[in-house]
Amino acid sequence: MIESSPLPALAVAVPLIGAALVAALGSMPNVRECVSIALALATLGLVVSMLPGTTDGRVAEATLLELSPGINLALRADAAGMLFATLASFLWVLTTVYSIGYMRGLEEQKQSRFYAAFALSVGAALGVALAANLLTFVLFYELLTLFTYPLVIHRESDEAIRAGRKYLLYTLSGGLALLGGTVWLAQMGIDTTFSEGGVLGSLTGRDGTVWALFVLLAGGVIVKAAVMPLHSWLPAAMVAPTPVSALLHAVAVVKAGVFGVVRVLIFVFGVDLLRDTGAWQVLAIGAAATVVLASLLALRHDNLKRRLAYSTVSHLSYIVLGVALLGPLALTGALLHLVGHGVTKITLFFCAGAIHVRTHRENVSELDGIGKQMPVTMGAFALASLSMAGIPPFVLFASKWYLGAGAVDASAIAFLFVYIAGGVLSAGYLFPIVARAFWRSSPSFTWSGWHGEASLKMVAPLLVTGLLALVWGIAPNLPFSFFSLATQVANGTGGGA
Amino acid sequence: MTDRHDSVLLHFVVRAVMVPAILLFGLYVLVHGDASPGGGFQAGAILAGGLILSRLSLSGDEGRRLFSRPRLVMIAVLGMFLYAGTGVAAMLAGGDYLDYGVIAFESIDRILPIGLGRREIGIFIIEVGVTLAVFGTLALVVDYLTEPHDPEETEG
Amino acid sequence: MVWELELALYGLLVLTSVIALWVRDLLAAVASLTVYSFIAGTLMALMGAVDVALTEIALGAGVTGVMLIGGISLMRRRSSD
Amino acid sequence: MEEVAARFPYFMIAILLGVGVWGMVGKRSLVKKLIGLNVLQSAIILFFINGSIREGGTVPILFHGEHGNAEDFVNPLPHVLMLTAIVVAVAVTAVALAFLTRIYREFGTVDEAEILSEMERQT
Amino acid sequence: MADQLPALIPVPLLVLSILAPMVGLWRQKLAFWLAIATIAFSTAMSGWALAHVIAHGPMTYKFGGWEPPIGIEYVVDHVAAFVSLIVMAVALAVVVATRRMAEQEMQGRQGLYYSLVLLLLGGLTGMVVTADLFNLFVFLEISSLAGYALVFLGGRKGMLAAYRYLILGTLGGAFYLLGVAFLYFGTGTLNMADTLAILSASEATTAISAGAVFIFIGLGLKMALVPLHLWLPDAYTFSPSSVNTLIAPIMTKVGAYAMLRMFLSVFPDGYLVDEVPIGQALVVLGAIGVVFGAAAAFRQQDIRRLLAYSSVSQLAFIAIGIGLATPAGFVAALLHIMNHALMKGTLFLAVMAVRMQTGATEVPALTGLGRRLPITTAAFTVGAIAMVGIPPTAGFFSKWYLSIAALEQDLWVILAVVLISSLLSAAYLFRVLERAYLVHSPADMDGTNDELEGEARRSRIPLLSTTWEPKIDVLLPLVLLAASTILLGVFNVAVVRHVLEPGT
Amino acid sequence: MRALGIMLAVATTALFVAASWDLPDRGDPHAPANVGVGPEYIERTEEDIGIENVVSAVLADYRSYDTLGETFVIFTAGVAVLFVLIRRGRDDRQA
Repeated sequence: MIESSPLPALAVAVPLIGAALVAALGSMPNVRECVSIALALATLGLVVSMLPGTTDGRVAEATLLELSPGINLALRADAAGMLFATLASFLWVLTTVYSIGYMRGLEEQKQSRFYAAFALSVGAALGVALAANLLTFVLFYELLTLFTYPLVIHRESDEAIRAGRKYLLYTLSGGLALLGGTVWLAQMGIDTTFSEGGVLGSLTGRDGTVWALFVLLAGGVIVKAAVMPLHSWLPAAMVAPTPVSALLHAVAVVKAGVFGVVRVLIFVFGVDLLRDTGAWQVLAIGAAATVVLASLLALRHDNLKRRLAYSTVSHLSYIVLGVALLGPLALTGALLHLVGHGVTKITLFFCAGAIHVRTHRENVSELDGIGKQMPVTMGAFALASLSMAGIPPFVLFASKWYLGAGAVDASAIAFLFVYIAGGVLSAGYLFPIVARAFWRSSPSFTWSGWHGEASLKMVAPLLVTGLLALVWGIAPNLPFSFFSLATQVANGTGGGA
Repeated sequence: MTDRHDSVLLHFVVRAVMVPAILLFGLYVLVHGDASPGGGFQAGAILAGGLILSRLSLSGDEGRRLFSRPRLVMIAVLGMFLYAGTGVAAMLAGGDYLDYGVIAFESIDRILPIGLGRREIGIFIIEVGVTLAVFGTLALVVDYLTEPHDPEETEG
Repeated sequence: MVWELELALYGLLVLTSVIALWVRDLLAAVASLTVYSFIAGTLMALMGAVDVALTEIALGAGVTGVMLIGGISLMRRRSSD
Repeated sequence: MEEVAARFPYFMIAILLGVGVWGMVGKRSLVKKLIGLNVLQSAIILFFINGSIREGGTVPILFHGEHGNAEDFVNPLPHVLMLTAIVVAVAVTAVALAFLTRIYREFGTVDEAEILSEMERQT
Repeated sequence: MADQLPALIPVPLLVLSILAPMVGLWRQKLAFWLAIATIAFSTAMSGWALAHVIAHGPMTYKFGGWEPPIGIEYVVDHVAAFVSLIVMAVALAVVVATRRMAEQEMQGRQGLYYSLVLLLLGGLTGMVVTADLFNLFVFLEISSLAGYALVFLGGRKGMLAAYRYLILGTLGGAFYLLGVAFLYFGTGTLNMADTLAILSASEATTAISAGAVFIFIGLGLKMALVPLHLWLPDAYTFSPSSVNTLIAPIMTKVGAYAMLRMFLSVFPDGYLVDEVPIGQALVVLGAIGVVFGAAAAFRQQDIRRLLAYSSVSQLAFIAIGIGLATPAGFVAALLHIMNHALMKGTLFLAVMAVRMQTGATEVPALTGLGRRLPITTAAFTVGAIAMVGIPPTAGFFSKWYLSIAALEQDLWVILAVVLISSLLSAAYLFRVLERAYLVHSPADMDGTNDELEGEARRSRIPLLSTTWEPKIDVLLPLVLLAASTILLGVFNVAVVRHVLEPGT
Repeated sequence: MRALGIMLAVATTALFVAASWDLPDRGDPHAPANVGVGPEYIERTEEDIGIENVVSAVLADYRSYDTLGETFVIFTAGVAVLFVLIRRGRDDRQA
């Protein structure tokens, strides 16, 4: 049941408009940061206020204006969208608190631009989450690219500029491919309002057209989802400040890409159509290869943030693979993984940032014994590592369970082994860090002076997210009913399995 | 051009015969444009030609004083206004732009009874306007084009 | 109208136009262009367009010629091509 | 022969058009470009006037008070248009010459290639 | 007064242009106020005409009271009112904003300058509203002559650029006239509606098709369609700043509009595609031009030249829309005429403001601009983003409509061209933005950007350490133009539904 | 440049020859131009306007707006020439 409501529009508008306020308050850092937190909380409140309705099946929708004759700018709080929107707005609150500590700790330049772009990015991400049709989705998807660009190049070094160019090249190309597909659908007169069974039923039997559309649309979204070989912008973008990496990798950009895969595959093409044409297999194989290859690459990197970046590439493909399997179990797993990976990976990045602020170290090999210096931070890191490896009862165990079950369900046992291999490799590239931190002290190197924990503003968020990785593993419905939402989406769409 | 010695014959021929003849011809072309070939453009061009001829061939010509540059600008502007203004007058009189039929030209005919219709008077007025505009503009243009260049003066 | 005469005039037109573009002496070129315009005016008069002929001769040959001569009188007379 | 008699002006005009375009594009001297432009304009004017002819028609000037009979006169409309076109040609020539005067004062030449090399030298 | 509306758009501009030199003779500064009042009046009339047309349908106007085809007719339909409003509104903003720049550049000749500006605009609006093929030529020549003269005063290089512009522009005018000759000999009329009726009723002949080809070449030169664009980059780069800011957004658009008129109301439906392949030529040349212009823009160091090549690319978009010869294509072309006028107006105005404040025109000299002129740079950014076509700016929707129109005819190549050109535009515009926002001025560089710093030093333009935003008379039009690129993007459906669809 | 000029010249000539092949014969009384609006001017001038020279009648009345435009072309040229050639300082008064 769809009911008209201004809430979805407000949820997107508050951060977008608030960004101007943040930028205007540049001369008063304290007020600016209070406003940032207030914005984040207000947005979270708006999103959460729509949750009960969505779980009850009363979907709020806001139609704003016509973008093109017959196609509206419309926002809708359906289950899948709410899942992503809640995650994004919730993590935004934590990231904002963390950013304040981080940016002040490092005395970074141009902080107003940073907070403003941050707010804009979250607004665009919420737009992506709540978009009710493909054109609205494309609009926010492109805006997300644009708004995150200043964050990627925040350092303004040559390396950052090069990374920014690469980032723009990849994501704009993806956006354009998506636009190409959208235009085509609009020209054929197909209403692209997302619907649970897909909207391309009329194309059944026209395999060539479906394949071409699949290449354009899925190709467009998997760029942001960093499926190999379209992933290389993501490690490059690691030059950005750590809160940005946290946002990019856990919340906004890559999740928008993955979420786009859900939207395109399930809500545009529809399960039945993809199964008929077999287009899902290509994507599934590509994603499976990415899971393994990216994990192997992560093993080789000494730079902590790069290692995490490749880990992200790998885990995003878990989700893409889960969606591509087209079954309700796999889809539930994919959506849970989207949430679980968000909260887990953001913990890891928060930790990396905290370490950087306190010690200015970025390489894994330099972290011997740091666990004694920063026990809380490294404790959270350990929790998140356990979650990444899929150890029960952490959240990513639950999602992998469903993903694996989905693979079995789709009679594609090979992919089950991919998931298992991915888990083992995750353990392989994360556990050594934990081990170094706690059980090893470097003989050739002594810590000069007591570093201690980072400021409370940084430690509190990472502790919260680290613990959430555990809590959501046990009770995924607390407090945002993620599990209900995921199953609601899966049951609504994959029912034909 | 100031140091040129005018021959008496040239002086006489140009000033007493050619220039008046050309100017007269120009006026004839203008006035008889309704019945014979010619009209404003030709008349303006011929008049300008006469002026230019006298300027090119004679030094210290009074034509230069009579038709100084500001005056030529004035003449051109006056001609343009005569034409465009007739159109506006038609608009004010309630017709379409340049619709002479609606302007009450009868009063002109009463002062100067030559038995012309409204449209004929309108045509004549705009032909005069064209003549003035073309004459002023062309004379001015040629005047500027033939102006010798002082090397000391630098252009910005 | 005698078409042979017309043909001859057209021939002269082509000739003068080519000369105007060919000769390196700019004054000669301008003179040739003036002749060209004059012949064109004559042709127009032959075809019954006396108004146009008068204009072409007054403006096209006369004024243009005077302006061109005025303009090039300030320049080097020889053209490079 | 008849065919040629009826058609040859068009061929001649075609040649004149070609000469004009050649002058405008192919000549390096800016003055020659202007001359080419005038040739081109005159050729177009001649073309229009050629189209105004009517077999047995004469100059479109009536006798006083006569009702004009269309068969007796050539078509006056192209004449009117071409009066305008001639004026346009003269106007363009005037502006072009003003440009040339300034260009010559600035560069001391009106040859396109020389001006370009002069500009290269200066910068 | 409503029945006089069509004439009230161009005629005041022309009539008061006569007055401007005289006023300038008396008081230089008054010429500006005369010009601005006249332009504002014509803009208001265009707006009123558009409202009137939307409410009551197209208007016709008979000059001298003579019925067409005996007399000359003006027709103000949706499209004409729309384009004339765009032209006049952009011109109004630009003329206000360039006042002080013009004072500087046109010292001692402001009266003549504003007279030429009024003549230019009068010629352009006359071309827009006329329904007579020959009248179009006359107004084309008025606007062109004014344009040549305005371009000329941009210094040494501007002289040759203006002369070449004059030669090629006149060649274009001559070819158009030749085309009109063939049309007239084939139909016996000069009125557009009449021509359309006669051509619809009769068979196609070689003469008329050849006339169409001549008109195509002539107008192609005017709208700078590749490969007839040769005059454009120099004319835009080397003309005075106040002039290129004015002509870049509007002049070529009117050429494109005239081309569109041929498709809409001179030749019968499908004639220019089926009988003579002009539509196809426009599409092919447009596709080449889009890519060529963008690629050439990428290599430019001078920002005005960069924008000039980007104009070549964007005009090619309009050409594609026209060449598709379908209502959807026309809508896309017209929308892009509007959008491009606004975007280019914003960009050139921002560049002018930068030049006014810092003297910089080369890309390396723009280093650190975002800090020194934040509002100007922000406006430039908006224009650039619109040019790339990121939603919801206006530029995105032109691409959207054009792609849909192209796909209607299964022209996949065009879709690819549209998408690739977006990427190329992003490449050359973000190059500028990067420079403007990211790299600090050499004074506070910490040595991490040796390469960039050296480049900035090599461009001999002094980098001022303290510069500030231009005054409000420049900023306000700039911000308004930039805001309108976003607003008209968001509300494009209103434009399309009420103005463009009824008009095509 | 030179080769381009010759090529374009030949192309123009060829295009024009091809195009004019199809034109009505010169002076053909039934050609569209000779049955269209052209003759109408001759028929109407005496009644409408009452002057003898039909060309003048068309120029100054039926199509007077064209003629206005044409006068503006000349005017534009004049303004343009002044704009380009006026000297700063000496001729300041003239603009």
